[in-house]
Amino acid sequence: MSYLHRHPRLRLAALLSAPLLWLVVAYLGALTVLLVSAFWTVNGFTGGVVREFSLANFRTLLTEEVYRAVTLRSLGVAAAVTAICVVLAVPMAFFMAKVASARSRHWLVIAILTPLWASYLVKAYAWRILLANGGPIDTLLGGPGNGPGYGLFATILVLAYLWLPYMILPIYAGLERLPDSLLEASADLGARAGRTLRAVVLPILIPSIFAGSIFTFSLSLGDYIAVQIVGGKTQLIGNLVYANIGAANNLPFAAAIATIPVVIMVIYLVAVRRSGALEEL
Amino acid sequence: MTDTPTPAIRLTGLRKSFGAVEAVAGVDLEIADGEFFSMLGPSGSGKTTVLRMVAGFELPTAGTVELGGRDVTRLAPFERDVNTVFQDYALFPHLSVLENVEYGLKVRKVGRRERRERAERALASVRLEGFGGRKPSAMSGGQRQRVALARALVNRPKVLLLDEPLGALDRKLREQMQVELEAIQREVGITFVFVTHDQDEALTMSDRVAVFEAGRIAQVGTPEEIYERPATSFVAGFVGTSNVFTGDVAKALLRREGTFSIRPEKLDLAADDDGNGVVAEVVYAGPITRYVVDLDAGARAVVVAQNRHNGTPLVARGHRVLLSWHDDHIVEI
Amino acid sequence: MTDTPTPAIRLTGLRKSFGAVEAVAGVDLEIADGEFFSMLGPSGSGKTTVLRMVAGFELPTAGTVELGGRDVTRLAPFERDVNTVFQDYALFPHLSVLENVEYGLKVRKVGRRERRERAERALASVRLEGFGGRKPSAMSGGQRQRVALARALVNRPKVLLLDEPLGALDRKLREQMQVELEAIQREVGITFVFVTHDQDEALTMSDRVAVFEAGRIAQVGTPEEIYERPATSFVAGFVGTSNVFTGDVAKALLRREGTFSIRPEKLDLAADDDGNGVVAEVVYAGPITRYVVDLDAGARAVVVAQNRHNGTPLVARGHRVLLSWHDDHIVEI
Amino acid sequence: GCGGGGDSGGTGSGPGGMPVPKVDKLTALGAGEGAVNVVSWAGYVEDGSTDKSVDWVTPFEKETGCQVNNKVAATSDEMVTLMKTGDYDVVSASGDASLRLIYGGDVAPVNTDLVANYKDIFDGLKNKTWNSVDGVAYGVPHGRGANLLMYRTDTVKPAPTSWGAVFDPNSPYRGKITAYDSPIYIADAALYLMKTQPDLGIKNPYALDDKQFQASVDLLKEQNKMIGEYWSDYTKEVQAFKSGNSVIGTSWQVIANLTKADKTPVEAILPSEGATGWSDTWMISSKAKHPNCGYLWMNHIVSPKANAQVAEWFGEAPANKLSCGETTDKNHCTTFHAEDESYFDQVWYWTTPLARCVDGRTDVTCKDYSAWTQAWTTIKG
Amino acid sequence: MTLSGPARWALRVFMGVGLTFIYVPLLLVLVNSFNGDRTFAWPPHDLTTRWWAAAWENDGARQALITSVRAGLGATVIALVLGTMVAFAVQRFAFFGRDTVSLLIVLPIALPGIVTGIALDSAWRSVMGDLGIGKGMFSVIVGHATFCVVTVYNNVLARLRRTGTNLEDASADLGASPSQTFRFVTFPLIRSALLAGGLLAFALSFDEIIVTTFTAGPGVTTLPIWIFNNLFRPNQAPIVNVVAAVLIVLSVIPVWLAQRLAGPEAGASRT
Ligand SMILES: Nc1ncnc2c1ncn2[C@@H]1O[C@H](COP(=O)(O)OP(=O)(O)OP(=O)(O)O)[C@@H](O)[C@H]1O
Ligand SMILES: Nc1ncnc2c1ncn2[C@@H]1O[C@H](COP(=O)(O)OP(=O)(O)OP(=O)(O)O)[C@@H](O)[C@H]1O
Ligand SMILES: NCCCCNCCCN
Ligand SMILES: [Mg+2]
Ligand SMILES: [Mg+2]
Repeated sequence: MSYLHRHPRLRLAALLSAPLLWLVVAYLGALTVLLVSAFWTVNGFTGGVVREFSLANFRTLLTEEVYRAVTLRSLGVAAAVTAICVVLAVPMAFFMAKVASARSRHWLVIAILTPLWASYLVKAYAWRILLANGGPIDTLLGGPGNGPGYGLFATILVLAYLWLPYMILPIYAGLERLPDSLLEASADLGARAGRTLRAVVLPILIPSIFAGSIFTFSLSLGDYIAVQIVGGKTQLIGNLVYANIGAANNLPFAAAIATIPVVIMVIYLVAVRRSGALEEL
Repeated sequence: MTDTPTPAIRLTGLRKSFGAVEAVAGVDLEIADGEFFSMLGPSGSGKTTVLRMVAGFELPTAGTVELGGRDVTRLAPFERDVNTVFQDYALFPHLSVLENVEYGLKVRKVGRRERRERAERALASVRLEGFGGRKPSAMSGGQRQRVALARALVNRPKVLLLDEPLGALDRKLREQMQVELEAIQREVGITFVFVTHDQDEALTMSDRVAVFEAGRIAQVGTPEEIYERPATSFVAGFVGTSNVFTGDVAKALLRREGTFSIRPEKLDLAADDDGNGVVAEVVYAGPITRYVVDLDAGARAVVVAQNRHNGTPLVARGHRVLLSWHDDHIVEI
Repeated sequence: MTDTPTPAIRLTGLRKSFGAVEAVAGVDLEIADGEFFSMLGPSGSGKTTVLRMVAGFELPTAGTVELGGRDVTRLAPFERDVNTVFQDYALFPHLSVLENVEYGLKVRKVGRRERRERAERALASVRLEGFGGRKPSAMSGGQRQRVALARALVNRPKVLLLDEPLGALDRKLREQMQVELEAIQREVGITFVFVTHDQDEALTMSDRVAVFEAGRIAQVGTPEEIYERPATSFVAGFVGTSNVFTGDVAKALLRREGTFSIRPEKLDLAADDDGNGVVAEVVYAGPITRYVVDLDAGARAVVVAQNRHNGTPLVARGHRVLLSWHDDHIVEI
Repeated sequence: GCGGGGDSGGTGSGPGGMPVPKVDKLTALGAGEGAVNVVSWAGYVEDGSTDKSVDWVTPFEKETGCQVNNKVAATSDEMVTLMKTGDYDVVSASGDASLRLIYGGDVAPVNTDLVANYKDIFDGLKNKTWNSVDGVAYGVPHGRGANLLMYRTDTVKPAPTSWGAVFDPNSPYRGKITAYDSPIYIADAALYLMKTQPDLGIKNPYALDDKQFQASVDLLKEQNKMIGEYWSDYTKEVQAFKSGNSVIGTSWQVIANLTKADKTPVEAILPSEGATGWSDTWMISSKAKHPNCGYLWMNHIVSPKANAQVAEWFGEAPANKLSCGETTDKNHCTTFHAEDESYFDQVWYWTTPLARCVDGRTDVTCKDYSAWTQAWTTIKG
Repeated sequence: MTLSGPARWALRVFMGVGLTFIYVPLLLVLVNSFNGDRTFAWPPHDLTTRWWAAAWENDGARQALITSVRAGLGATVIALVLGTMVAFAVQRFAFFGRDTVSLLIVLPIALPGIVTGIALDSAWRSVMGDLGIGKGMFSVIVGHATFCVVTVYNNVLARLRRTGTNLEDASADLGASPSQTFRFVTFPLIRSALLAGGLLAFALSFDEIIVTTFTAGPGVTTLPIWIFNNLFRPNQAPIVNVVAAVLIVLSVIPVWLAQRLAGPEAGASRT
């Protein structure tokens, strides 16, 4: 025991080895193999993977207009979903953390957590019904065809719906840590509520918002199921990866497409890490 | 009314309850323009709550708050010409020191140029020139405290509220800041309302002091009034140390009926075999030595004597001594 | 070695670096059995780090720690017969007060019955009978401090380390606890190593004091030695206030070459039109009044006088005064 | 060069130099291994857990002692992926998966002598391009169906008779047209072009050379502008027709039946051009860990009773002639045209497009399935 | 916080609207579980309890629920162990690459599930497959645990930051061995963080389709997979609504329990 006491490095090694083995060897290793396979190709006749370095897949990605379009569309969807979630989550979390009584706060947290347990698919399907031609939303808006129907907008709406709790929770946690005295100081210095929100609350919440956005952004970027349910004929990057993964064994091409969200997310994470967001998740 | 100058702050019948807790139980108070006014009292006695009602963070349950003669009881904080230095400083962590100081001017739409200038000047006045670019997290406790002060002062409020601004500092720094605060107040001439639970601090810094007890003001007066003529035994006990004699002891010692208080430093001590007590303890404390004397009359008294002679005690433990005093120094309470 | 009693603690060449920071830069120290020993010094001077090496929370970079003559430098905390009272008390929030106090006995497998009994007794010794069932969060600051003390004392350690145990208390409570701590130490007779940055506290409570400066000990001695004969200007300035005169001022005033310190309470003040200075400021502070005098010789001096006469100052601001002193009180540093 | 037939036994190479990996078939049936891992379409392997009365697995397990572990795959592509893992013994592969499995060496030839019920299977299903190579059977046919044209009778007037209804750029149903969401749907366009633009020379909608392929893709890109949504699962399509989000598009008989059962006015027809369709085949893995149970399962699932149950539950035409007598709905075989060979003569069953043209052309290279997949991405945009 | 009356009201209304947005679709699921129509035609023209009866008899759903709970528990346990270990390493030690660890830990949750899914799938097949370990429950647990670690890590890390090492020092000081300190002090202190992190990990695993699709072996049908298989079959879809409705109702229990056990912190759980 005192041996370990005298050798903190040994304690550190004992703590880190298993998790790192798991994450580096198992996860990063798998990921690397996948990404390497993006440089392979498939023989059109045998369907076998040709393990030779080739930029063919990436050439296709770069030259075919559709991949750029789908990438931009997916980025747009992810960004829009994130923006909607922020706009909804900040006031809700603010109400929960700073306005609601301690008792109702407890129940509000439960109310936000509960939907996480209702199946993702079931929720997406519920939206399909809501958005159907002549469905509840159409009815609310005055008749069949008045609602948004299925398509890009519906995709954004439903994804925002699905990931909203993942945005509320870190923002709520961030607000709980925000001392009331800062809000009071702002009011004391002459700022009204809106000003305080803009000049004090939001900037301090940036790491929490980024933390939430890691969920909303990445989950949207990778989704291929909700979009099939409510997206009309819309396709996103996830659909492309999924379409190619089994197709004619074209794992290499699927892997090549998969590098797009991977690169986007890694850039995003590295950028966001500087804000301290990774510690707010 | 018309011939006395309007007070900077007037509190009338001020009350505040939190559920069953009556935090402030009826406070009437006038604080003059330019005064350095302290609120002193034990924890939970309602000092902060009064301050928060003045600043506008809490609505009184009853009573009114007037600032410069205007009833502001129901106005929001940003509508009051008052600024606060918070106990935890409440500096905005995402803004630089300069931006913190500029904040109040910015929300009041003071031009960029003027803003910058005034903020720089305010920082200079708290001796923090050149620190404007730092984040608050890169400042020490004492420095942060001064930033908070600058941030409030730059708005040139009529009244500055300070809620135990020195509470978090260590003693050395604290004494230094006391001197600075006083100097600043004298310079800018605005009304300071200063909350503390440190009696020394209150006595040395203030023009007047209010002693709080359980949501009420037990006594208001100059430091001398409070210290030399405490109105109640609570005040006598809370502000400085007191020897309190009552009942038989008082009769035997002072030959008077009632409860009396006398300060340790007003007592004279001399070795005397015919004296009226025995030295039970001698505590050397640097500038002073404290003697605890067991009185023949049946109580203990503490005597404080300045160490004018290299720390060698006047009398040693176990010796008989004569305790004496001026009758003027006996305060009936 | 053999004829002097083994010290409770002996530190030899103790050093500790954190990266580039040398927190403790070579400390040699012996603390006798049963001593009330204080470590005094500004923030960051290494007091806590020394204590943590004695307790075993940090491994020294160099040097040894002996407890009762045994080298424990590389032993884990739970292998040392030392207990600590932490600055923030470090009470286990999930355990009741009684369970907190029982903790050390429980991990040493003391039987349930005995454990309970000893814990109850320890609580009684800090005057907390009947509080055993509460959670620490339901106790006031002073009460928590006493729980922490009981939790350490119940293990009957050879040495008790106290890291600014009174730092978080307000002044009134703090003074009360100082008295209690001293009484308890006298009663149980174990060695106390007490860290503080409050000079008053160190002076009044300790048998001996070590003054820390930047990871080293600047001076060790009795309170009188430290206060009356400071070894360096740092000690003179840190322990209490000092008037320090040097160069031309010293020559003009004291007619001596060098740097000299004299305590404010050793100075005599009398109104005198032919005097050697002018009163610049008079600060009433309850038991004492502080006078700041602008000396003709070109420096400021602070004079402290006990208020034996109802707070009316000896001299008013602006008057000429004569400052005088005994030459014995001038300390060359 | 491109040869015609190769030799039998799964050895040698296919036409176009495409080698068929040599995999031995089982020669004799041994004792069951106690378990069989199955990849199947939803509804093909029911053990009563979805509906108590729908269970042809439990009797099989009782009888053979082979515990059935079923994995439902959503698409043919997923089936291929799953079979490549080697974790599964048998699969209910559609024609767009079967060749990939054969040429990938993932499945073994089937010794039909060891499958007692094989003899009762409709001849129209045996030894077809999608389930055999060079006369060697690689599977046991399970059932079949056509991709029909379904429409809302209340909105789509006059009733369509041609696939032109979903390809006409001036369709009044623009925005409410639906299509099957899979690369294989390119064949539907090819079929339409085969009939409407004979000069393209399309002989088989699964064998498209560059020009033919491009024409099909272009047609679909035009069609995409009119599509409301693509469908891939049938709840989605039923619901879309019911709500009116879709009013016309490809469908399956079973979907049509369900939609009608929910009182939505729809009709499904086999248009004049004929249609694509599917015929599923049970295949056995070349790496099967439970080959004997696998054979027992293949025999069981095409037995008259079980095949009838599957066909009714899933909604397709059974493979076993004797099953038509076993269905609870006596009209089942009629509804699904089970015995109507002339109906199925118009059906081009899903076949995996290969670089070696499946129509036997040897002078050109055809677009393989991964090209189809990438094109499908482009079509959807 | 001091807000004007109207501002408070605006926030309250916003919260109400937000909750409505969250709950209307869930309510629809509940209503549809009684909708006589198999594809949930709106508005429902007849109400029935037959789906509930059918769901009750549906063995597959029950089996899938059990499978999901087992997979969720397995993934949660692994996440708890690994996440706690990393949190301790990062909080209590300074080491080269410490900053990278947090990046590494969020990566599995931040990368799209389909990427994680196919990467693990192909790696599993080429490595574990060679070792003769096929995909099954274990591979699902591995896949889920990989992206669940982060929830535990973040909760525990935040707790460790807040509690510091003083209490553990105090325990050692009072004579407790490292294992006693862990049992009596550290564990009770991080318990609610573990609970919050574990709960979220379980919820993530419980609802995961994509990664499961690619990592599940034969015979492993988790609830989302079961739902996936059944939702697309009109005969079954209404039963799925029943199952979802039951899940929503049942989920209140663990969430509420965790809140009770862990105090307010669990609620403010860091995702
Ligand atoms: N928001 C609140 N809710 C409930 N009770 C409160 C609230 N604020 C203050 N109190 C109670 O009101 C009383 C007065 O509190 P207040 O903070 O004004 O005391 P204080 O004199 O400032 O004490 P301290 O010296 O400890 O700061 C206390 O009993 C406190 O517990
Ligand atoms: N774990 C550590 N890592 C790095 N530096 C440290 C660490 N602990 C202490 N130090 C540094 O060592 C020096 C001495 O610190 P220490 O805590 O011993 O001072 P102290 O005298 O107890 O001060 P205080 O009165 O503020 O408690 C300081 O500069 C401090 O910043
Ligand atoms: N990279 C894996 C991400 C897993 C997140 N799954 C969330 C499912 C929400 N229903
Ligand atoms: Mg207060
Ligand atoms: Mg310290």
